[in-house]
Amino acid sequence: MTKIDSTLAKTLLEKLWEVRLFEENTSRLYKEGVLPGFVHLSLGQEACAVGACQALQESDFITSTHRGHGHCIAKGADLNRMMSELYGKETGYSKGRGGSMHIADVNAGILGANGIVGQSTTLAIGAALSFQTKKLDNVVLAFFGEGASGSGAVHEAMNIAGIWKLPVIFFCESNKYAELSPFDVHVPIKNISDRSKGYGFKGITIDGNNLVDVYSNVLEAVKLARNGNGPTLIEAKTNRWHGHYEGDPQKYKPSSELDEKNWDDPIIKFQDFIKKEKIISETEIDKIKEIVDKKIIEAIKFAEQSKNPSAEILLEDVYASDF
Amino acid sequence: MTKIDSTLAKTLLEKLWEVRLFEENTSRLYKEGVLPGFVHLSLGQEACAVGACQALQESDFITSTHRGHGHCIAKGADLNRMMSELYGKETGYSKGRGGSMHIADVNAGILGANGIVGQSTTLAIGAALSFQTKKLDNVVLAFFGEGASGSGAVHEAMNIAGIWKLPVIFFCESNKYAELSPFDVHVPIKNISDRSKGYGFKGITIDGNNLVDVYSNVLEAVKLARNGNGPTLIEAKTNRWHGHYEGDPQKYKPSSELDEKNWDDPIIKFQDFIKKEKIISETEIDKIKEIVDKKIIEAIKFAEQSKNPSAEILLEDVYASDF
Amino acid sequence: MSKLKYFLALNRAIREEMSRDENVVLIGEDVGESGGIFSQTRGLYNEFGELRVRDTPIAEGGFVTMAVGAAATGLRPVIEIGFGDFVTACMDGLVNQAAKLRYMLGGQVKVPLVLYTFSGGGLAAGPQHSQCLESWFAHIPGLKVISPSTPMDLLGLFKTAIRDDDPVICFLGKQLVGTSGDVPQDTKDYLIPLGKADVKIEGKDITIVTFSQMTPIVMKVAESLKSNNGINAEVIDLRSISPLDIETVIKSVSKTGSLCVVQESQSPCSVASEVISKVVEYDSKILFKNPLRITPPFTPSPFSPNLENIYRPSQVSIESKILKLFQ
Amino acid sequence: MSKLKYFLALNRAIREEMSRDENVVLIGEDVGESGGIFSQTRGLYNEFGELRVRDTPIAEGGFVTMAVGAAATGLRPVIEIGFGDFVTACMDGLVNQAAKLRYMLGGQVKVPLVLYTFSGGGLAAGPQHSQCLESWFAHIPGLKVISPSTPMDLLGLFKTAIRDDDPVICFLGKQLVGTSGDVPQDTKDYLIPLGKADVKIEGKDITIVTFSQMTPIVMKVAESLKSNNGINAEVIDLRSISPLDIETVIKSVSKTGSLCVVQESQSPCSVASEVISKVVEYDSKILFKNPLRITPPFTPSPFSPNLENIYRPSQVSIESKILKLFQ
Ligand SMILES: Cc1ncc(C[n+]2csc(CCOP(=O)(O)OP(=O)(O)O)c2C)c(N)n1
Ligand SMILES: Cc1ncc(C[n+]2csc(CCOP(=O)(O)OP(=O)(O)O)c2C)c(N)n1
Ligand SMILES: [Mg+2]
Ligand SMILES: [Mg+2]
Repeated sequence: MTKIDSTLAKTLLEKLWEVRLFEENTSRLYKEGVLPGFVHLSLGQEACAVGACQALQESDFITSTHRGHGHCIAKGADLNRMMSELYGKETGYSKGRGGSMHIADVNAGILGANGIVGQSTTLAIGAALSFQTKKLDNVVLAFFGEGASGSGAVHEAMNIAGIWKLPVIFFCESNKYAELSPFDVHVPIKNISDRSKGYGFKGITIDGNNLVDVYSNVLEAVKLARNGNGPTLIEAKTNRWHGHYEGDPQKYKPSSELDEKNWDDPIIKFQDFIKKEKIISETEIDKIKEIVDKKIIEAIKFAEQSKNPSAEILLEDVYASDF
Repeated sequence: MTKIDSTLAKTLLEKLWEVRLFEENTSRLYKEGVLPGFVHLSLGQEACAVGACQALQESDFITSTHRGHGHCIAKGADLNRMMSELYGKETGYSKGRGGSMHIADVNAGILGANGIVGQSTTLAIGAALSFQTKKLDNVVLAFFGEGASGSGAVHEAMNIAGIWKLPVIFFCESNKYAELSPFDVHVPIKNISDRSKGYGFKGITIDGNNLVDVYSNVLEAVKLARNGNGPTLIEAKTNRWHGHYEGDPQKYKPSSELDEKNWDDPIIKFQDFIKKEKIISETEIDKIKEIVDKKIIEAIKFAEQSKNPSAEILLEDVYASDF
Repeated sequence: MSKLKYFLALNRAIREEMSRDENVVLIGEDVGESGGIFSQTRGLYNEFGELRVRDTPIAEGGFVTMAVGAAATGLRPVIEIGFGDFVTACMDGLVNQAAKLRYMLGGQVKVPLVLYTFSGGGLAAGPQHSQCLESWFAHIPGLKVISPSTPMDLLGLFKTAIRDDDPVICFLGKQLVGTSGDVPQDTKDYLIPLGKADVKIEGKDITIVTFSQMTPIVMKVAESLKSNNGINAEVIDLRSISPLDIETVIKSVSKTGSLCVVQESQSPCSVASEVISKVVEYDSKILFKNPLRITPPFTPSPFSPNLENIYRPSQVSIESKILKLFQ
Repeated sequence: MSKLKYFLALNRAIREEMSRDENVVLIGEDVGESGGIFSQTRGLYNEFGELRVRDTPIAEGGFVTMAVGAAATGLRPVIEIGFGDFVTACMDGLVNQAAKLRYMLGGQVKVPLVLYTFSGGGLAAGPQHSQCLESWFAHIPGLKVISPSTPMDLLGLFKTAIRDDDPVICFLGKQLVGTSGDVPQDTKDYLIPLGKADVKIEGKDITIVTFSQMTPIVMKVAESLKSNNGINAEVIDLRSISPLDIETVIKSVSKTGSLCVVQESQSPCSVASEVISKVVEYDSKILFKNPLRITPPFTPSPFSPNLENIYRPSQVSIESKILKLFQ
């Protein structure tokens, strides 16, 4: 098992809380009518985002989905610019043109969240193609959902990646629902990871709520990919605590799943592990949350004080060269 | 092993020769400049078409591909109307509007050849959906190639069919090439049939040049599907003797594959089997070929004597109702 | 007459036609037990059962072509694609299969299917969830395209579409989902023929052609032009995009001498281009002013509400552009 | 000047740009060792190796979106889609990804890719292998669309497209593949800017706008009109569809007073609709005759050569339609 030292544990815990508190505040702000559009939150899935991204280097890339806040935070996106984008402000990552579903920070290796289900995997193999062609040893990790696994895009991406041994990790957050429908509407087998054999690479199903499991399995996949041994498919079983979008009445969930008491909390799980292994102290643990709390408040303030995008921003960046 | 009696053996052999001689004559006519457009021949793959279709009932359906002549003949299409369509004549199945890639005979259970790689499988699950919804016990068999297996359409079709247990057989003619490129450009594993596990149904790889193997395996798959037990994926390893299209210089094939002496002939194989098992006599075997020969000559004559489509035919059938 | 919401008109149209004809089936993501993301399909699963109301996996390409195969073998599928932007995933099924199968197979099959999708902006849904792509389909022979703006039109056109033997694509307005309107008391056989435009307001000074979510906005423009500027605009809601009722437009322009097309879609190679072309091909002399297209600027649809408000034609922007024509 | 075939102009453009810039890669079905179905990519695999010239599986959707991801991370992919009809399989990659990525991500990336495909009829290839779908892409902000008719234009435009930082879609004419034409001796930096139409023949009586495979046919029409009927047609080859050089068209129509657009694509919501709309929006008074579109009838493209010959605009059919304008 991968060794988690105190520095790493602190980083991981901080990231977990960043995701958690960012999402909780987003939920609140949305309910208050402050945030426009649609938002899809990753509450309950924090260990996937944080564990997977921690196994990457800064120069590695991720691609993300409509449910991308956690991925972006974990890969190093700036909370201020993220929150500002949710507000639709000019200081946001997309200058307010993209919103929650399109947050990207290419310098941090985030090729962007994407609103079209499945395309995170095809964009990812594109970045992996760049790395392989340029003989760089970077890797790409594509987040996608179990719902996405039914799309042709995901199949085509995995098949191409398998044939060309592209340096890519297919990371499936298997969170029991796609929009309003459960796993078995989308997938006729128990574990999606079984499909990797059909593409000639390794597949594994793990507990996506166990940060250490996620981290160590992705580390291994990254090693394979970085060494030219091609892709891995990792299916992380996890839970989407909130609705598909904020405001979703979630009538399709059994009441037991709606009861917070039954939630399998990845942060508590990780904190318990830290405590048991005595990696960092309880006061330190509490401090981390406090620090993150402040950062989020900071981010909200930043967003609120930012300007709405000006009319010129509407017309910019459609083309990179003359049109 | 499935029992082949003399009546069945005669039918099978007749069909084999129909496909073989139809294709050989098409090749000749194309070379002579008589036939317009593109034609893709199934020489070498006769056992797949004939074995698979023989396992179906008349009211069952098939869907086919750009390489569809064999499938259509085997499922009962009229040779005259087929040949006439290749000529682009008014008496052709498509009144000359479709050509080689679009032959259909819906009354004979042929939902059509199709020029878009992969779509034979999605159209097939549609017909299967009709049967399942109407509670009919018919089944559908989709022909497709190993090249097509890389397309998202095939994945989506298999996934949906697996989830809904649709009465469909996915029959992959794995003929070593897709256009100009070999198997491993398209598929990262040895046997495509391994993918069926990822969809929760059975898969098997068979010798596609052995008619009896094809017939008996499809029979079994048909039984499963007809009884509501869902799809089967059958990968039949076979060979495409000619080029991708007639006129293809086939520079990509090793010379050994171009040498007829090395061809694994499904008709000889079946005739040897018949002879060994003494199912029908050699004279009968020869007579069958003669009869088929005449039929093909008849078909060519029919096509040649048919009229070119009139200008009205250009404008017909775009819509079924007013526009 | 009674009042009905737009999304419930869709629901009623599907329900009535499913009751009438057991070959009508409903297929799409989350159209089943959950009742759809806008509640547009609620109740149908319980009423018609799991064989006729199918929740699909996320595989628009696959299930649309599946529906083509089903339509060619006796079903009459109604298919939902949640957002109009996702038609990019099922173009082959619509354009190379549904549109051509009958023609290509010598008339042996018909392809009676209806695909509906929610299209357009106004919800700050961003660049991949706000597009209007109906013009693509009007370019393709073999397809029919409708885009109703009221519950009544939706109900009448949709029922006709389900009974039609050809593939029909229906672009619904996202912003219209919750709007209310009159519908007949008994709608069982309430049908509006495809290909007939609706003159919403008569006028003699300018013809404004529009459809879908722009219709209610254009009607406000017309009212304001009348009361504030004494300009009498004739407002035509196309309702059908293909076939296109150009006769009604030409008749109107012959009277007004002036033509403006307002649409939420991009301008190049669009319905607006087509309407203008058809009019001037017929007779360019009937125009006394240059025709005018009012459409968004040539950019993707932005997320931020303040940008989206500039992007989309609004009552104010439409009015001021039309007033310029009269200066 | 020297002579070069159309498909070899493509080959040379790719070769020269791959030599110049190691980030240029070639991706598609059978573009590699086999050299392509029309020999259009022959030699490139041997010259640039398996990392830069990639045979893909049959997965247009997947590898086009892959190319978008690659373009956003530093490569400059050139992608082949064999037949123009198969773009139906990769619409999402082009329209929701390539066209919008830069805008959507706040300008953080550029998407320098070129997709080329062989489009149009004349080979009796049937309904799914003969379409012209360029109008769809001209409808989409973020994309550029070109359609060269000569080896020289192909060479110059394609090289510019590869160096361009935006996604460019190039519709090549299937019937033009084997045609020959002049190209400069040294083409290394021979570039033709996107968005500039080419006046092929000057004339004062009518402006005929066209592009791709229709260009050589329209030029014959113009010659015949001149020698047989004394009508001097000005022939404009658009070359670029988006951006569209409407200035050149307007200048010409201002002189001739008469406009005809000839295209192989379907008429509704098309390039022809757009050209006519733009001209009359600019000034409908410059037209002394009603404008005219010459396009195929509203049916799929039929297989049988005798039907295809009726379907496609031909020298004879174009001529007779234009002559009617002068009666
Ligand atoms: C091509 C496409 N089809 C449909 C949608 C609508 N949609 C958005 S999210 C979603 C469900 C995705 O489920 P999953 O992949 O499991 O991800 P999760 O939401 O659970 O994170 C759907 C159907 C879409 N965005 N893109
Ligand atoms: C969507 C699509 N992409 C590409 C093509 C061009 N094409 C026609 S046949 C073919 C190869 C098909 O290979 P396979 O599935 O193995 O069938 P085979 O030709 O061997 O019978 C290709 C790429 C097509 N018709 N449709
Ligand atoms: Mg999910
Ligand atoms: Mg093959």
